[in-house]
Amino acid sequence: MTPEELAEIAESERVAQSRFTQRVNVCVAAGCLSCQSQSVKDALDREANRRDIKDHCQIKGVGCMGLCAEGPLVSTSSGVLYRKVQAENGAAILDSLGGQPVSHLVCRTDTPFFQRQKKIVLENSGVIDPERIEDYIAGEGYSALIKTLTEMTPREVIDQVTKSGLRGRGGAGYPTGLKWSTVSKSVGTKKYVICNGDEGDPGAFMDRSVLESDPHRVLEGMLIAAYAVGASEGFAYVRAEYPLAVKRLRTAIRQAERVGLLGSDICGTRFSFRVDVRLGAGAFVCGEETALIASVEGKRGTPRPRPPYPAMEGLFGEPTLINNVETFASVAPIIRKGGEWYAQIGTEKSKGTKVFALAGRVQNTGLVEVPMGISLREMVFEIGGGVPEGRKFKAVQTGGPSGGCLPSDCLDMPVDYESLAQAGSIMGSGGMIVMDESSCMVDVAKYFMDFCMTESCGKCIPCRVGTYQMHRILTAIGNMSATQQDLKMLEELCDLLKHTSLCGLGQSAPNPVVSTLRSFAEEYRAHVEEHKCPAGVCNAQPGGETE
Amino acid sequence: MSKKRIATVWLDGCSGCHMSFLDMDERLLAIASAADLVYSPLVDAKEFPDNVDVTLVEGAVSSEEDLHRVQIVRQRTKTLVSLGDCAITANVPGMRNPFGTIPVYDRAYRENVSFDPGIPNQVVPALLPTSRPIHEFVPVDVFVPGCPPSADTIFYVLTELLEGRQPDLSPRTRFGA
Amino acid sequence: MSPVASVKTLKIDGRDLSGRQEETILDVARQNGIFIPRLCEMEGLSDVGACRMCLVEIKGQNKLLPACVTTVEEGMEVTTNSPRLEHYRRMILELLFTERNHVCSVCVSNGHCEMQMLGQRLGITHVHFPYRYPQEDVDASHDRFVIDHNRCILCTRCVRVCDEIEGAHTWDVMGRGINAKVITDLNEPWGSSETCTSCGKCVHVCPTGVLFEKGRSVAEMLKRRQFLPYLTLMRKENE
Amino acid sequence: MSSYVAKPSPPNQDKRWKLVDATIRRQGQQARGLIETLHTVQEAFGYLDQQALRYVAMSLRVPLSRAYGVATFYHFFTLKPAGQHTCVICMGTACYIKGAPQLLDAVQRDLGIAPGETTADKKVSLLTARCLGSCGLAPAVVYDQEVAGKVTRSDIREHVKKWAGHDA
Repeated sequence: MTPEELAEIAESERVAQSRFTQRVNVCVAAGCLSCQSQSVKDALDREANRRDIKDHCQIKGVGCMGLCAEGPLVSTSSGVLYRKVQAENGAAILDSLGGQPVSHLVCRTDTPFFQRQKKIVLENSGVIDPERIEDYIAGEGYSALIKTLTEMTPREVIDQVTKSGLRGRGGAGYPTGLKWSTVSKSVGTKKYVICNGDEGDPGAFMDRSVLESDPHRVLEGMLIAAYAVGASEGFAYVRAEYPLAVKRLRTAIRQAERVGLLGSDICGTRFSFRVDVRLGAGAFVCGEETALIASVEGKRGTPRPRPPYPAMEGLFGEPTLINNVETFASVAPIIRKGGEWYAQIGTEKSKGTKVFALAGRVQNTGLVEVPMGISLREMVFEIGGGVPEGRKFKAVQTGGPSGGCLPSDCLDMPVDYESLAQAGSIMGSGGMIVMDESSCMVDVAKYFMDFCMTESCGKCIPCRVGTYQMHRILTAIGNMSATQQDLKMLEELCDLLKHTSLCGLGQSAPNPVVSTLRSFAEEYRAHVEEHKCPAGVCNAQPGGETE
Repeated sequence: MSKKRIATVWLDGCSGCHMSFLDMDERLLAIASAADLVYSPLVDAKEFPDNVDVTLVEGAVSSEEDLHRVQIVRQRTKTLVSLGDCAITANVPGMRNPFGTIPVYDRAYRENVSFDPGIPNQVVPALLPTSRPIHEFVPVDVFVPGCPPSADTIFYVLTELLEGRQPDLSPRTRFGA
Repeated sequence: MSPVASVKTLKIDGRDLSGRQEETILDVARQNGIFIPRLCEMEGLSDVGACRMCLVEIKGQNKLLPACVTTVEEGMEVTTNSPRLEHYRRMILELLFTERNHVCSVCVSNGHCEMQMLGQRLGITHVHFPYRYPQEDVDASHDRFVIDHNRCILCTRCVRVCDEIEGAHTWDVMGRGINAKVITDLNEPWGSSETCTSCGKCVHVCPTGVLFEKGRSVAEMLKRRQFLPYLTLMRKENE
Repeated sequence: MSSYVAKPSPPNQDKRWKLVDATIRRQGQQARGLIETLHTVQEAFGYLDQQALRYVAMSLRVPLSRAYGVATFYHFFTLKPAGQHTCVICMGTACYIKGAPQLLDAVQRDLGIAPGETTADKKVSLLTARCLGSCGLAPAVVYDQEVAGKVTRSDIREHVKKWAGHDA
């Protein structure tokens, strides 16, 4: 593959696409697929064949359009978005092309949910066919890779990433440029790049969506990183629970290999890079770098003490760069448009955009990408459309089991790494779960502690036994059988785990408890002293109807 | 100064701690000159009296009766001492805990009984689901581990407490000592 | 590299000491008679940093670091004991006591147990967290040895000695979290293990009474460990 | 040295071992391929039994105890055969606060089994998942391989009842 060949592919794809005067895009990412969007697409295909309009009307499967709550989603070349489309609506939608939209299916896009977003990582999601490399290439795909390989030195690539201010999107927010620079300076017989797609936070589905909607973008990011740090082999570690993401990523790898964007002597340079997919197997702790490495090596995913850091001694003892899916997905646009462009977006210390998975008790559940620094209030009430059924907002949970619950007085806080940490939570990978008054915060804390207890690898004592003891106490509080001493013990354990656990999972396991103890102390008190659950969740008789 | 009032109580244990208590031998006389033993399996008092200064409790809390007794002891005692591993860790009585009460009853009253096997429903106090340390039910002031704690240790603890000092146990005894 | 450059000087508990750059804080402390508690670490085996007993404070660092895996650095100021460290160590050990069924009074290692001794040293006279009392197995299927999981603290010394010194890798850990457990082969009875050489190294590195020789009664199991530094030394000589 | 142990032959004539062998080859018969190979075994046979673990361990030159340790560390692997049908209830945060516990409770009562168990007639296995990533459609359930969103108690009971058939 030479730059010229790539341009040729792009050009011929553009020509091919320009023949279509009409287009219907059907979301075939996991969210809409679970609402039978495949049958919608099949119906549209059949109908288009029957009408024999396929020469000028394209029915295209695309990635996530964001508003998962309203799926299956369909968009058309006339700029209309349809929601909750059923197979039987196919004909009506085809009829409407170029004419009046099918009014009862129209989904308004002039709402904050669509207008407030700024799409960089998700720029192709819902637009291109994730299973065709040509579609990706036609939209400037792999042009950033060509630019790095032909015009830039590794040092210049790292400089751009550093200038962009991009920070790790997996949770901790470590500066990406610094990480790349460290790996590039490390000495080894071989270097590796690992893409962490072990999205284990319950309530987060950004990585899944990116892999399902635009897998080549992740590969391109990995390739650019590999060139910058001098790596020749990469692994994409993806949860086995995401079969569609795995399938599309594997397809993308095969396609990239076929056109020579992966393999030896890429673009006629001496740069070679191979990527293999590794399946996660259901262990949250594998999101931790050293555990992830152990897992890629085929071992039990238990973390080891750092240093040595993976950047120095990682996979098979060699220098290894590990970034998360969204981080890699942010790289190509940064190279195309420059680090300074990216750095203009966001806040002083948190640059660029962040993808969030909005879920829970909020009207518009789905995937959104917003500039850093947007307020929580805008996220929940404008983009999210507020709490449904006229209920009262109670808290928003960010950062999954390592994060915290932010109460209403945090709503005007900007969403960036520092502010969230200061408020007792973390950015995390981007799960944002809204809770209303029907949630009991003790129960929520217990839920997360159950998670941490089950996901503890068992290597270090504070996490292995401490999470068990904390879960026991939270269960006792929920059963109204806890005492003040139990509460004291709970706080003691929070402190112990934070300071003595071996890895991040154990160190941050107390966060949901600490943050709810801080903001919702009254609820704990009611359980312990009055034996009452204000939300009516704990000790409630099971059997209440869902929804 | 009036004599201090001390007591000893025997819950679920083997009485080894009480044997160790008796092993103080002639030093018992020294204790007796400083305090009255107002209640103990070793003396003839039916009811646990009020205003006890120091009570040594041997054994784990294993039955409803144990629980009731330790609560009364707590109410009527200034300084409650958990004496020995059973009182502190449930020790040997606690070894039934992983199995639940039914196999315990079966072993004691069915499997090993040739005459009229059957689980008694009166006289024998009902077992709690698990046998547990005293401090999980009532606050404990001093912990004297050991199985049993040596006579020297018990003597030391009592002398210190009778003279109003807090004994420092860890250099002198340990779990299983 | 010149030999001089590889020597680091540091302070441990206010004492000026030196160590080679590949040595850990624990190594240097041990050479100088400074006690740092540990349960998983053992000289001659690889280090895992799992028990967290050897956490120490380092001046200028917010984080507590495990002495067994932290290598010495020039100018480092280490504190091996403080009220804070003692508090954490006590809590960790208490948690360990609650995890399984540690009944010292009936244990073969009573009086020779590292965990029991450490408890005493840290002044633990009772455990303020509730005990779990789980149901754990005893496997006496081996001709010469017994494993009693009730006393296991998952230090993984047996796993490491079997893999690193004996080379059999009969032992490993199964499951995770509170349900983790050491196993032989495919979680089969030890006595039927195809890979076990019955060398007994695991028995002797075990810090508590989990692994012991058949026929030993309460307090009778003394562990012999002189073989470990000897084997390590002989291997190095022959390299 | 490493050639002392020849690669064993598959435990039996079952054709599915060919898939397993393909993965073993692709992983260069190296220990690092353990998890990938176990994935293939589970995909082919539905679960990992002793025989399979032994075969994989021997083929990749992995100690038996390590293979078992890995197989039991990752919750995606199962050492017991699943029922004819599987019902996976997502217990991710979004699903949890939108009523997944009530769904689980209903199915548990209807089937009389706990999560991770299979009905006595081997018809239905009940499982829970940490998060399916279908949070936008909470609460989510996977019936066999199909994901369903916004599931209600009556939905799930009906679906599972169909599987359990007349003897439920």
